[in-house]
Amino acid sequence: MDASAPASNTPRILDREPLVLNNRSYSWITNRICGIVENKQPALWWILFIPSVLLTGLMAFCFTYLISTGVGVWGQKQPVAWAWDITNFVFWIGIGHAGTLISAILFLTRQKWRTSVNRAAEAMTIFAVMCAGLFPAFHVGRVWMVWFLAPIPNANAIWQNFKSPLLWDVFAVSTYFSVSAVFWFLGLVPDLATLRDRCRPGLKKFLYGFFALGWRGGNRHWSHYETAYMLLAALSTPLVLSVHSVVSFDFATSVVPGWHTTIFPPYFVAGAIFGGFAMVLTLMIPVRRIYGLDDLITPKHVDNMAKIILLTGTIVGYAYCMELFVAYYSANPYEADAFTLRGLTGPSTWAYYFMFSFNVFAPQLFWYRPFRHNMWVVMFVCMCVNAGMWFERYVIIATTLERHMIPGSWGVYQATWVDKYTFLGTFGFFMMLFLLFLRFLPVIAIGEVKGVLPQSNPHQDDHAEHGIQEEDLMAYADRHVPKPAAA
Amino acid sequence: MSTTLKRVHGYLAEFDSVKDLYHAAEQVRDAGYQRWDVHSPFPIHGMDTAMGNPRSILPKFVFCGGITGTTIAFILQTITQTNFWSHIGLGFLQKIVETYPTVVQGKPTDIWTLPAFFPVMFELTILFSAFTTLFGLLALIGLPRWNHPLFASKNFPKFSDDGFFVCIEARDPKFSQEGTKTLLEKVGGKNIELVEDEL
Amino acid sequence: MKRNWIHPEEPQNAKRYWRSVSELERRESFLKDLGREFPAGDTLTDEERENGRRDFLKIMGASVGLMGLASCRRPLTTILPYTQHVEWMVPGKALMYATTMPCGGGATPLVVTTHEGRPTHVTGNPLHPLGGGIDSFAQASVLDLYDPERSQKPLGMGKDLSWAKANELLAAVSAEAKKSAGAGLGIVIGATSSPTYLRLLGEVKAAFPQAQLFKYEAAGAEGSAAASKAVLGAGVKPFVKLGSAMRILALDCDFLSLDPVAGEPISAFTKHRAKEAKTADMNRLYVLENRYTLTGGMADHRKAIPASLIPAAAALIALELGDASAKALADTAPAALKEWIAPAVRDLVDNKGKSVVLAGSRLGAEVHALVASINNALGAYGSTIELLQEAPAPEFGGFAELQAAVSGGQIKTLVSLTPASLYYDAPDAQGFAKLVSDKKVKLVHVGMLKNITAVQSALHIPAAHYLESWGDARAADGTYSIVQPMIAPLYDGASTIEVILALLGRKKLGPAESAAPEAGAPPAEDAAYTAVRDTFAATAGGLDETKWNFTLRDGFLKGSTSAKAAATPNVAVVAEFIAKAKPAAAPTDEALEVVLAPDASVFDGRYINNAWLQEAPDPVTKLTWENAAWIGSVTFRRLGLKDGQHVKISVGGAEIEIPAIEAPGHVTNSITLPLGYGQKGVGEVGSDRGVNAYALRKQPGIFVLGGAKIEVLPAMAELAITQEQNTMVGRAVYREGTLETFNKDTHFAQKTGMDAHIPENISFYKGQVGVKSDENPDGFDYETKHQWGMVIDLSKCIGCTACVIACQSENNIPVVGKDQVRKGRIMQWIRMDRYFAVAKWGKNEVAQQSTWAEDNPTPEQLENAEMVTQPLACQQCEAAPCETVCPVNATVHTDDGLNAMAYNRCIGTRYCANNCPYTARRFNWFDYNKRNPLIDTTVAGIVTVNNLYAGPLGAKKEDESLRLQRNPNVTVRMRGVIEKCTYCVQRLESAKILQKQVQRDSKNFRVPTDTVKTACQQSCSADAIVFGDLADNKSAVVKAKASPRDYQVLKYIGTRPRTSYLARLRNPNKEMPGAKDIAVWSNNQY
Amino acid sequence: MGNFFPRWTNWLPLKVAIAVVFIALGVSVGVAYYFTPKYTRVGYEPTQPVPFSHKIHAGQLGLDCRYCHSFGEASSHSNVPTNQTCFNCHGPGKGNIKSASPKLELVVKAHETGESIPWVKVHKAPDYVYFNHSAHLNRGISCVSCHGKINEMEVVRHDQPQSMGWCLDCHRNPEKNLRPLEHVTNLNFQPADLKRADFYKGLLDKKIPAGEIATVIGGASAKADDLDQILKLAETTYGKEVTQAEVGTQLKKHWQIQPPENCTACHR
Repeated sequence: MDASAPASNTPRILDREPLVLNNRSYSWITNRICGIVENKQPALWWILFIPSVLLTGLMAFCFTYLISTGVGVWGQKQPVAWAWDITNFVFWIGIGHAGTLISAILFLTRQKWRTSVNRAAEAMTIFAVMCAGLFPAFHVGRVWMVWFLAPIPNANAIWQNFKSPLLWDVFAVSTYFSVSAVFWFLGLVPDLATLRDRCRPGLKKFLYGFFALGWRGGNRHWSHYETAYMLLAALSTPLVLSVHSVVSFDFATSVVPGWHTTIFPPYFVAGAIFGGFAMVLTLMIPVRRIYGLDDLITPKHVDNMAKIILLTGTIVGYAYCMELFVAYYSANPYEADAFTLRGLTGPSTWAYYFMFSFNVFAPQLFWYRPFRHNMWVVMFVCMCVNAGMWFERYVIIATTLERHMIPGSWGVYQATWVDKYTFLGTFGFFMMLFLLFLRFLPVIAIGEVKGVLPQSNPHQDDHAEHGIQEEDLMAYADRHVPKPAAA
Repeated sequence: MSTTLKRVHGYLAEFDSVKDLYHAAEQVRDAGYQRWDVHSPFPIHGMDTAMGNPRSILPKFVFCGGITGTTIAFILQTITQTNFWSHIGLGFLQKIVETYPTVVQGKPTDIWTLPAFFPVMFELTILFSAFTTLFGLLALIGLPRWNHPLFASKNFPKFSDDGFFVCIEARDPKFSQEGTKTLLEKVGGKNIELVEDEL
Repeated sequence: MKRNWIHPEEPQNAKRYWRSVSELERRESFLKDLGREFPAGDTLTDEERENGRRDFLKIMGASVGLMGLASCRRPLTTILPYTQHVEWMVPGKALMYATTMPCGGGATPLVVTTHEGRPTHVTGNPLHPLGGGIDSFAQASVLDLYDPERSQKPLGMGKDLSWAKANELLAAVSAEAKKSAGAGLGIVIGATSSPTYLRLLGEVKAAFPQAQLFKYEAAGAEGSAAASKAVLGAGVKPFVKLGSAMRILALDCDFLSLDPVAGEPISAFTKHRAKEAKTADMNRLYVLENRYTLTGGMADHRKAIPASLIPAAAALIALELGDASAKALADTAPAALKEWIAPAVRDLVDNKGKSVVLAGSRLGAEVHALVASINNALGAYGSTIELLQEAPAPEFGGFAELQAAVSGGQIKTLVSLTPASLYYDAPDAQGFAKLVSDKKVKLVHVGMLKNITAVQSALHIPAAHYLESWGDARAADGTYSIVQPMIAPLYDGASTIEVILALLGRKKLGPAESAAPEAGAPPAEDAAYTAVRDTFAATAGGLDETKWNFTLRDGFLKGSTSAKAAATPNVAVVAEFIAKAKPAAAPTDEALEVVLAPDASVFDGRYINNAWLQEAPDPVTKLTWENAAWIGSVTFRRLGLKDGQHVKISVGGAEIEIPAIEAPGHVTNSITLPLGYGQKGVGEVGSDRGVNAYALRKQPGIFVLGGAKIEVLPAMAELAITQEQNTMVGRAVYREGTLETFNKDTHFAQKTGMDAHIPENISFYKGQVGVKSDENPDGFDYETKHQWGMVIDLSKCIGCTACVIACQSENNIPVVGKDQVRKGRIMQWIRMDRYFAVAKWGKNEVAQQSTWAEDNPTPEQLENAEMVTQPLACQQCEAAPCETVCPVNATVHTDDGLNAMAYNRCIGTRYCANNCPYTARRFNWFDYNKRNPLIDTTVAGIVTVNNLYAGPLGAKKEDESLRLQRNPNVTVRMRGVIEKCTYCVQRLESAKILQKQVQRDSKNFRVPTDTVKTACQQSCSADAIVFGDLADNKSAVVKAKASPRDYQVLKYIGTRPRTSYLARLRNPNKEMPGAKDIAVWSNNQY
Repeated sequence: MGNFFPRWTNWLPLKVAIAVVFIALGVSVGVAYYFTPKYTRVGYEPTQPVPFSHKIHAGQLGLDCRYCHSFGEASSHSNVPTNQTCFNCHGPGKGNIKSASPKLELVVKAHETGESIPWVKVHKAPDYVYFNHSAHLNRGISCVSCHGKINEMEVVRHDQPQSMGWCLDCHRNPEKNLRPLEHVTNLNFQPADLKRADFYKGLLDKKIPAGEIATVIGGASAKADDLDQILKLAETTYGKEVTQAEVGTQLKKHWQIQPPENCTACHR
């Protein structure tokens, strides 16, 4: 075999930490993941699910009250025309970003470890965007007129203002949602086929079968499929960056001191990824424990994500400081005031301190490896970050408006119970959707995980016992170019 | 076997490992078969070369889709917000969608206001591309197709768990009841099965 | 496939929904109440638009679903034309009438806008010699007319009586009086200048010689009357010529707003304060007062001194002018005061003949006497004060006499015609009420409100509003002005004149039994009408119909000013007054002083049920909907109080519990209590608002009470204050300079702060800003279009809230109620910002960049803070940040430079409100126009919430009468849309259209120069607001914009507002203490 | 185990796709027609309480619109006549025409009781729209442009969509509807009825230079010094008959008709 020759002179490469522990077999993975869907749910599932449903009901009630009575039931006032509504919107949209990041950017950068978390992360993205969408939709004064936002020909001969960042939002968010959904569904198809093939004829089989679209795992399908997947990843990457940039334009393109800053787009995107990863971990760590997926979601995964949180958290911290510096250096007293009032003399400085400590200081724990590997510490930090990111948006939106340009118009914002319960309700909605996802869909991308097993490599033992490296494989394939069959 | 009329779909052979499948594929390819496919629970690296598949043409579709999105966004915004089309002598376009003259913040109504339109142009580009990708893919691989002879096979369902299959279709010119079967045996195919299609 | 939809004869009570709209519009029941003045008809097509607009939500809200339906049936709406045509009536066009609002001893000349017989808006009468702007009370008076809770039926001890019964009782009274030649009959009237009224009272006196007449005003005092009678002689009335007074010293006299002096209008004063070129000729105002009044805010030199030291101050001035008799009293004044007064008096003397001293009307006789002698010494009489001879009038007793008469049992029947409410605001009111009942005195009360006096009187007669009744009045200069009705009494009320006539047995009160008169012509048999015509005949010398008609048209009789009096002041008597005066004692920490002052919203309590006034922020404290104890910063902080914290104030046995509010510029150890609040049962607007401060007053004519104790209570009240931030934190929002600065550099205002170094605009395109030209092709077209603009002169603006209310009445701005105001959702389009500025913030004091140091100046600084006020509405920016952010193009720019707001396009994202640097946009958080914000609702019997929060389960506001006030030319906004100032675009458009009507097929379509005015501009009595066409070089606004003082707020951010401000000038006197600190704070604002 | 899904399902996707396309088309077309004023308003023809016939009064008898709707040129609102107006002809002591007719019953009753006749509103602008009759009538826009040939209607019928787009259309190209002021209430007016000579003479009498008139007709290059030259020019440009374009453009130019396209023109 000439294969041995190159094998001998290929440089030995250090083993990598395996992505799936205790080298599990294909069927083990299938059983373990499909098992979650097929077996009875643990009691904990119900314990979480029922309150989530109740909270969803609460949300529905709050929105009904809002629409029937008027935006006044919220705490807004002059000059604070936006407060919790847009804060929550930006918060949820931000959460979503981690999902797309994991599934798209890590895919493009060949980060194989993503495979065991991307499915859940994408699901989270979609649910988060759903929660986010609720707020801009319902915060308007006349919800029943919201169709004015859609560019449809009309007898009034009047159209939208495409110069308005808010309209950009409409396009960005709806695009983001659709593309994420497509991406997610595409990823699901092979796994749905797996579920289809495992269950007995009946409603379940029909549904899984219907959505599996009759997937047969043929390689001619796989090759197109992978191209498509690659393309979507390539599309989502700039999309995810654009979405939060556009959201930040709502503020960056305004004239309000404290909003009118060029640093916003990168700062928002970093923040979004930051908060998003925190949320991913907040969800995945319990899931991993509850459903015994420790071999699939390994400490390595957590470790990697913790590092990303550390990185983005530091970027966010940098952004905060840069804001302050620019405010000082621009020598624009209004800008300077905006930040003095935020951090030192304003009525809502507490929010600023929460934001800073939660987002900048808490993640610094991750410099220390054992912390990254202690799930409790990780959970704690993630909780801080989740809260901190909400406060960041609150500080930017509400506390900035409280101190507008004309001192005579200043006023302090106070949230009402409707504000609070609506926000709480969206958490219930989010959890409910996520739990349903756990219940009915494979929480981990079965096919993709199998794909990263060592035995999934056709040239496994052409090399020494250790797994082959990506780059070798690239080179390897070429040496198998078919020679013209000698007649 | 019942007496219902059936059509032979092809031979289905199972393999133990990715490795076997891979080498089998190489040999079937070299044997010059065209209408055949390998079925596996996950995409196998290098299998395309092993089977000699051409590169997917999907990207070209997607490119067109993207361009369409950009154009639609550009036209939508410029027609309704600027006098660009009148300037280049296509004012009738603006007549089609009667537009109301709206000056906001003293911004110009000529083409120089274009930068404000980039976000929407970008988003629509992505949106259209994404949908082209989805539907293009489905078109290329002929899905959704819920009913397929292979589903009639007993052990085929393993493909979505840990089974690796090669299926050579009867439609293939080189297909022969004997030759193909022996080839599959030669390349190490196990429990080879003649897949038939009820009519 | 089109169809014809034939409306079938609708069966009754079928198709409720579809018919409801038309029913809403017909309102027969109500029309009957309104009577003939409201012929069913084209009124309604206007009404209908209006109502319809308010159902806009209902209809449009459902529209998505209904559109399909509407295509096969559509709401049946009807047009009800007049049956008889009405003279002058052009359906859809407003009719203007001139009339007069009787107020205090004078008259406010008005022009009233009526739409198909509904008075909707009042403005000053520019033709009238004393015409011009009007105060907020007059401006808001139109709402009182429609007040659904006005007293509507005669009452007997609180029970409804029929008009017949009421007439009967009244007849009994006059019969009784006839028998006894008036013995036992007492009549109390308020301050009045109505010749007819006085003449009729004279006739009463003649008919019933024994009858006694009294005059009583809640917040009035006899001091000035007594003094002027003694010094100037009876029937002589001073008329202050503010226009010719270049040096004015005001002793606790708020002559610019709440304590007007008989004299020239405010504009005469302000015209000397605005200078456009280097000059020395500017008037100067010195003010001594215990609290900030708007007059104090306008002062060049103001010193806060306890009100109890005012007599001493007056004496001091007299002494400086060489009146030795004042020495004893003068010596009681503190040294600091002497230092302040000496240079001031020197300045007055230097301007002999051009200077005047004014004293507050509620001050004691001694002060007025002293001031008379001072003015005499200053040669004011004949130069700055005209002495006018009044027509002879019957003698009136004061309240003291009334009390005596009642307790002496000389009164059997007391007829109260005064606007005051005896049982509420009289000194020791409860005591008086008890006295009346003990003595079995029959009280006949005439008033517009169902207040305590009304319900406790033997007979209460609902008073007619001045817009409903015939009458007359003499303006300050004696000009004979007509009060003519715009509309038949909505609730059959009777005017005071009519009541007198009834007493004289010449009229029956209540609804006219006889058939309605021919439309147009006033009812011939109306006794009040004839009475007024008689007076007119007497005044005009003969009843000349043409003259009468002209008088009605103009609202006054030309050349009917009173004759100059030949009187010469007799200063000898002054000494006696001084001798009577008791020496002043400055208040101390233990014994504080309490000053009772009329309130800017309810005056003495008579406007308690006027929602516009209640919601108009107090010009000084910015407090709405109630009153609070004003306490100076030093005292306030010494007591460790918080805004809204309750305090118990006890003086002379009486005590009240009232929330406290910090009042910068208020003197230490002095408390000011606004009067008029704390009334019961007057209606949902006024009931139980604030605390009744009259309770502290025990004897008449005294408004400064010494020796008060204050006790801090734990209880907190949530005050509805509209402005949280009292300082400008160094931002150059309001700019001012001294005359000296101005003379050095006339353009100082344009160089203040960042305006000095604005980088040039380097963007690639100009866009639609500035004037269209070859360089700037996209600019605004000044050739063929109007270009609207506004200038507000801060040198003139005194900060009264007249413009705010004018705007409210013109633009259908809803009232939101105390709760919403507290939540920061007040809707008024004009925000009257009031800032306190401390001299110490000037150069080389606290570093400007650090805002925090400025947020909390010391109490001492605050006590001497300057107060400045700045009206701020939409600035109509040419590059408006609000426009670009609206996703649905609901707010875009018009080619005449307006920042248009299309309510029906707005979906309410509120982004524009965020992005407006001036926070000039208001949002309809709730359905303020449909849901009554003043009541609470119990939802499903569980929770009780403010009606607004009950949403669809709440009570709908169905006050037909309030709807009648609405301006049919302005959309009534629904919930969920943004609204804001539009420069009264409805007026601009109709002006343009009128010009088209005139020109038809010819060419000139530019609205004649300065013919179109905005509501705020018309209402401004200081002429501070200039509005007009920037494209018309002759227009006043172009001249104003050319002023060197012209600056734009936040110019730095490049919004190019069309509204700009003229920096304020102050004219300090170098020799005065602290002169160098004045306006210094403005020097390095940023 | 056999196939779970039957064979026919394989064609389902295609069928669904095609169906969706058609449904979408249908809906959008339907909405575009049935949900717009073109359908919801035009043709509205309610029965009026009094069977007043515009056809007889305005058409046969040739009463001028302004005889009854007297304030259209003075006010935003073109009023419905008062009862007195009817009685000018039908009233006792006046013409007393057809005073016995049962059709007049309500009118007589109204006169006695003073209760107005509840006419049904046909043309109802939305509540937030401020249309002004005087602005149009005084500037050469005829009643017929918005209300149609009332003089031929037995019962008044909603003739034009009166949607915002429809308004704007005219505000953009007013020349389509402009006519000399004396013909504003002449519902049968045709440009062809105009005598070209009189028309241009009218303009010249208004001190409008012949040159300007000429340029409007024939573009910047065109010249004319007197009526005859103008007439020649016009005839060559527009042909024998006077056309609407001819009248419209002239009036637009010389009356400076610049219809506002601002929101504030109609919404306040």
